Amino acid sequence: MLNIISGLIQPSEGEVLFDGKRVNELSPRDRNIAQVFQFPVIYDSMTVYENLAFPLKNNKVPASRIKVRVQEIAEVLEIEDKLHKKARNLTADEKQKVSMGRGLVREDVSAILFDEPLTVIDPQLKWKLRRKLKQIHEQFDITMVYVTHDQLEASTFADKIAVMYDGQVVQFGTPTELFEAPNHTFVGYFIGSPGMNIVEVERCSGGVCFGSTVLPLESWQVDILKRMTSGNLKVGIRPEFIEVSPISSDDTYEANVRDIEDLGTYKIVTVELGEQELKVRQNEEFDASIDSPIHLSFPKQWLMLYVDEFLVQEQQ
Amino acid sequence: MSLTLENLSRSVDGVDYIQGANLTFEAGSFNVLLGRTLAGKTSMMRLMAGLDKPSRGRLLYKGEDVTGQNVQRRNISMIYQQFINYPTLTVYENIASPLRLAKMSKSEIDRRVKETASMLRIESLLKRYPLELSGGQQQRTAMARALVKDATLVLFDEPLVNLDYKLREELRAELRDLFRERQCIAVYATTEANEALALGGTTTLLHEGGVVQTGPVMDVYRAPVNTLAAQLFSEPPMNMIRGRVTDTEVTFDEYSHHALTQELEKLPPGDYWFGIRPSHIALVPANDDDLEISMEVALSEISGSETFMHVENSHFEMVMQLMGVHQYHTGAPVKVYLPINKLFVFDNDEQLVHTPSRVAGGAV
Amino acid sequence: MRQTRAKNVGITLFILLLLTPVYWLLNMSFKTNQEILGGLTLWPQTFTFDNYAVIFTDPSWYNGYLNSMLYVSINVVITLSVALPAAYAFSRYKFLGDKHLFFWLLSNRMAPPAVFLLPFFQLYSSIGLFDTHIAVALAHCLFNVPLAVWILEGFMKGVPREYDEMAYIDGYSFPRFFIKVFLPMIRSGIGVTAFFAFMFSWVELLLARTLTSVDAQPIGAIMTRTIGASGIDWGVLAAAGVLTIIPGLLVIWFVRNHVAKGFALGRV
Amino acid sequence: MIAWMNWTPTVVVFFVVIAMILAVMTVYEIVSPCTERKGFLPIETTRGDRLFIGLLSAAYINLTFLAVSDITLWVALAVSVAWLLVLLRWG
Amino acid sequence: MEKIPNNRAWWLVLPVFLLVAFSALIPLMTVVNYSVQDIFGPGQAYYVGTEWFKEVLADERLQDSLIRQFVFSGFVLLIQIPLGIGVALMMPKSGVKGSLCLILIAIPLLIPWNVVGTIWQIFARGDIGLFGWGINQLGIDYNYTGDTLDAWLTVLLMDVWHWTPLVALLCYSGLRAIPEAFYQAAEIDRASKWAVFRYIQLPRLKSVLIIAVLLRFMDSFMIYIEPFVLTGGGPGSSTTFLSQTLTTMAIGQFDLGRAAAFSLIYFLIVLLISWLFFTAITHADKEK
Repeated sequence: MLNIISGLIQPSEGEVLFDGKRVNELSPRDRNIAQVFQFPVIYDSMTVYENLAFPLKNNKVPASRIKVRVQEIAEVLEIEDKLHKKARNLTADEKQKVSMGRGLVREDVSAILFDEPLTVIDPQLKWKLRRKLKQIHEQFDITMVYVTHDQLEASTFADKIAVMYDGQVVQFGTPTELFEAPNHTFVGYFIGSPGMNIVEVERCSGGVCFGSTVLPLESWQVDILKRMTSGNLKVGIRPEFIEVSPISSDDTYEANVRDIEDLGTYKIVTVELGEQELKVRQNEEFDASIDSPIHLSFPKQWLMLYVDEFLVQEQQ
Repeated sequence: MSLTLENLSRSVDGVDYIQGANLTFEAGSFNVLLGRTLAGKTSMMRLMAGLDKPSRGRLLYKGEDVTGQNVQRRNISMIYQQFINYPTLTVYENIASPLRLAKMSKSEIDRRVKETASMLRIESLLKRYPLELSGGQQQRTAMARALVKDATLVLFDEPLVNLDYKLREELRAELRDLFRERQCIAVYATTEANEALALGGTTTLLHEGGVVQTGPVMDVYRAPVNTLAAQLFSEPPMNMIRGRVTDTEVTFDEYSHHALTQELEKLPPGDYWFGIRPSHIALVPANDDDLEISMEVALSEISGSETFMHVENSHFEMVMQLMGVHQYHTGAPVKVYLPINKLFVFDNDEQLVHTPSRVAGGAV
Repeated sequence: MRQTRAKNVGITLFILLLLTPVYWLLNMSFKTNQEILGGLTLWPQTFTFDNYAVIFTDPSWYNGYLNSMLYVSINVVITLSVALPAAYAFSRYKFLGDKHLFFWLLSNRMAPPAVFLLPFFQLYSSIGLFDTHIAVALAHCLFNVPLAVWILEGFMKGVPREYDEMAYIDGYSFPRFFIKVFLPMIRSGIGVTAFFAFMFSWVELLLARTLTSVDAQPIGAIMTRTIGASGIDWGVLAAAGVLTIIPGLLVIWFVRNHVAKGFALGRV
Repeated sequence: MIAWMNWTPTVVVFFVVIAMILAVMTVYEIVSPCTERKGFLPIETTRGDRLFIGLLSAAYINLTFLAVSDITLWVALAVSVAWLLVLLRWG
Repeated sequence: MEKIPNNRAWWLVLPVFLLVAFSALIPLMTVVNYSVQDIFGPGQAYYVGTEWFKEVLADERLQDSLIRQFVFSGFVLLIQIPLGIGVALMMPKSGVKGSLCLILIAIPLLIPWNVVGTIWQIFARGDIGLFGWGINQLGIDYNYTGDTLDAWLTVLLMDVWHWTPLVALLCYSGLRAIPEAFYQAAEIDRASKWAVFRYIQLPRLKSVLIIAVLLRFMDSFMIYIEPFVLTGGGPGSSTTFLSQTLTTMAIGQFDLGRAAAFSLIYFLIVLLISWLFFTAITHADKEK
């Protein structure tokens, strides 16, 4: 995908548009983009300064401007004291900073593409670099495309995230949308830790059911369901949105606590509702004993209905 | 049946890798070594495995000195960060290889390979070669090979680092279940605090070759012995604030004054470090005596189901961890609330002097 | 795209130039001596296999090939069997004098055989190995073993030590691990090393000629016999030359897929 | 068996001395292993490296004396030994 | 990779050590013995001290062949290294064409050295060789058996033909080891072809090039068989290189003492140069 945007690979179908212009046939050098790779790609015989100046020189930027620009980027990336070191003697994360710097240094780029750039970085440093990138993004205001399998990384920078599944974009939305209304069961599973509870269900009167449990649905959902023929029905609800109360009431379901995982800041409770296992996320003060009953409720606005893996949405 | 490290040290060419470690691992226990890169986790595991010889100290197994014993004669297995499998053997042969070397009967080998493979859900891959598999499958193969021989000591050296986070979540959960019933000693090294919490068992914090703290995971988490332990075992790192306690009030960074209440009254006057976990800072007050501070948003990071918000003002810089997705723009003013009853207090030597009662016991 | 074409033209041209002298040899080997000496012809006018027939029927000719192949094979076997464990030691362990030993080995690769000719002759004569295949094979070890250790060490360094440890933990003994697990992992390194050992042993003549007289005489030495009373027998000489190229071609065909990697001696 | 090697006392002494130096260095190395260090030579060296450099330069010193002067080689030898010691100590 | 200190590794090295010591040390000791004696025949030898060395160092014939040798090796490197790099850059990156190129280019390397000499002996002759005939047809008077310069150029050309493939193949494998990402990055940075070569390919070829230079220097330094077959060292002694001078001295004239003394000086030169190269290589390895 990234390589199609940058032009390193030709798409077999469809168009790539930059600012509305078709660029399919343009080679990467004519597309005005920068790319940062998974592993630091640096010119190791040059100094850090020369590395950063390289794309500018190739673009015939005047020498005085190069100097200013390199200094600027080096400051942002906090490598200004290393400018005159040979690039090969840097540590892995410094190298990656340099290679990011080479992407950022050009002022005329229409987009910067990142291909999992933080894979090689130590977890402690990832925090810092992520923050740095976010700041850079806000400071320079350019289009960035970021590829990652790490959801935290994804949502840190992104205004919008495209979730890819099987070579297809299944949802393109803000982090909030991805979290609150995942468009596809894969998005539900992939975004969030733990992922969404997804349960296979069947049609029942007024809603759907699994085992002996009946889940009532909104009327518009029922309407849509009537028009659909597919039998592949699923409902999803995020562990965060399942409510727990100690007492039974009309809209609660009795479930059995199987396991409680204490993760310090929160707890993940595994419960059994009929035959179905569900994960419930509770804060650290939650307490219950294993094999004891608790009462769950599923707020309707968080209960998502999926037909053929895709979300059923209310028509406007 | 336990493994004891007695004043174990290792140094090569004047560089100390492990300094006088004293630890005991019980059979059937799951132990996590938590520390940053180069904290000595791998060195310690290699000493325990017998791959390296300690410069000083002894290694006792069931009370017997096994310090110099050959690796082949110990019944251990190890799983590496890289996916190490025999590339020239099929998955089946990979898993079978320790058993073949133990001269087990063919049918017994077949039974155990199949059993272990199905436990790790790779039974459909047995005829393939490791390099044809995905990273997760390769690591499952490595685990199967380690588990198939019923080792008395199983060592994991950051086995999940190179996998993506959903797979990590899955395998972590499987691991916990796999070891629940086993009578072996499992030792697991990781750099991530969350992983240690998710795996449970006993946690040992390592830093620069030394043991900082050891104990059941929740004990260590709730009562870190010093600021170092608190920082190591908190992700994002615990927020630290300088403060002074006088007879009547506590002052944070000579800026925010607060009347002494509750447990803090017991502290003798003086300078302290106050620590608060990112998850305990809130945007809404939970108690009347919560400390209110006006800050500005520096960055808000959203991880699927939670938000890490970096806030700052001229005096403080803090990270807070919020449930759910919250989008704030950089520079937006916010009021944050620090619950006084969840503050950890460390003295000037950075030793823990006060554990917040609200957090220590767990239950409300 | 224009650039690719320029490159293709360039490389084709280079290969053509490279092959012309070889073609000329081939061309001559199918000519009669009259035609060779009679004037320049670009291809054989009277195509003949006679020159080859001479070589294949005369035992003193074809024995030369057999001798060469025999000592080269012995050399490859010896080289590999001693170099493998040594390269393993160099790639895995630090030991007393390792660097100096390594350099000393390499310096033998660089020592000109001319320096050693006479002592070699006397050494092998004194232990009764003169004019045997094994003598030539051993002598060629002088430069092949250091090279083999060097190449193999490069390849072995590329195998993470975790593999060794895992095998020990699994219960492998060292020899078993080495043969069953380790060697298959560096197959291509071994292939390339064998190729280099073959090549340098096959093309070397100075030592081979000095250490043999009749029984183990290499083909290269026999070729000088084409100078008879009536001058040089060019046709037979060319045919003999062509035949010396063939074994090399076969060997490189077998290892062609590993060669690119191996030519860097595992050191890139 | 070794008659063809034409041994002479001088050469025997020469090789015995070399062998002894190597043996002494080996024992020394076992007793107290040395680490790389940087002296006046442009590269980091170990004790063994310095010995090698010393021996090689000793050979060149002797050859130079032979080539350009008629002074007895004992002088060249003395210079070489002095140079070797300097190298080992400060190189 | 961190190496483990373990002196028992010596057992693994021992076979190599013994084998090479047998082939290298005993002859070396013998040569040292010869170099201090005047030998007339078996059992007839007189101790002469350092006389041979003194003579050899003053011998103009030897000095000449030494200088000739350095000039020759210099030219060999000057031509073959750039040419080899150029060929490597032109070779197809992979596929059937790639391996075909590889095999064809490797052919000269696999030809026994005396056959190489023979091939060129024929090829360069004015009457029956394509090359010599062609040059003569162009109106240039060329005769490698008679003219010093022609002989020189022919030997050089033969060496270029014979050994450039080695340099090319070394560089080719070096180039293949450069990850694709570097080219992509350069493409995106809009680097010119020259910049790609100068800043990506050349720096990454460094370690292979050191090996190439080392091997080429050493092998050209001990070149013997090929010029011997081609020109016999002539005309005069214009193409008589070190090894040949030495071999003639030791075997042809049975001047053992002088030859031995000369061998030792020769050996010392080689030792010094190879040490310099070796140090360069190990330092290049370390930097990585």
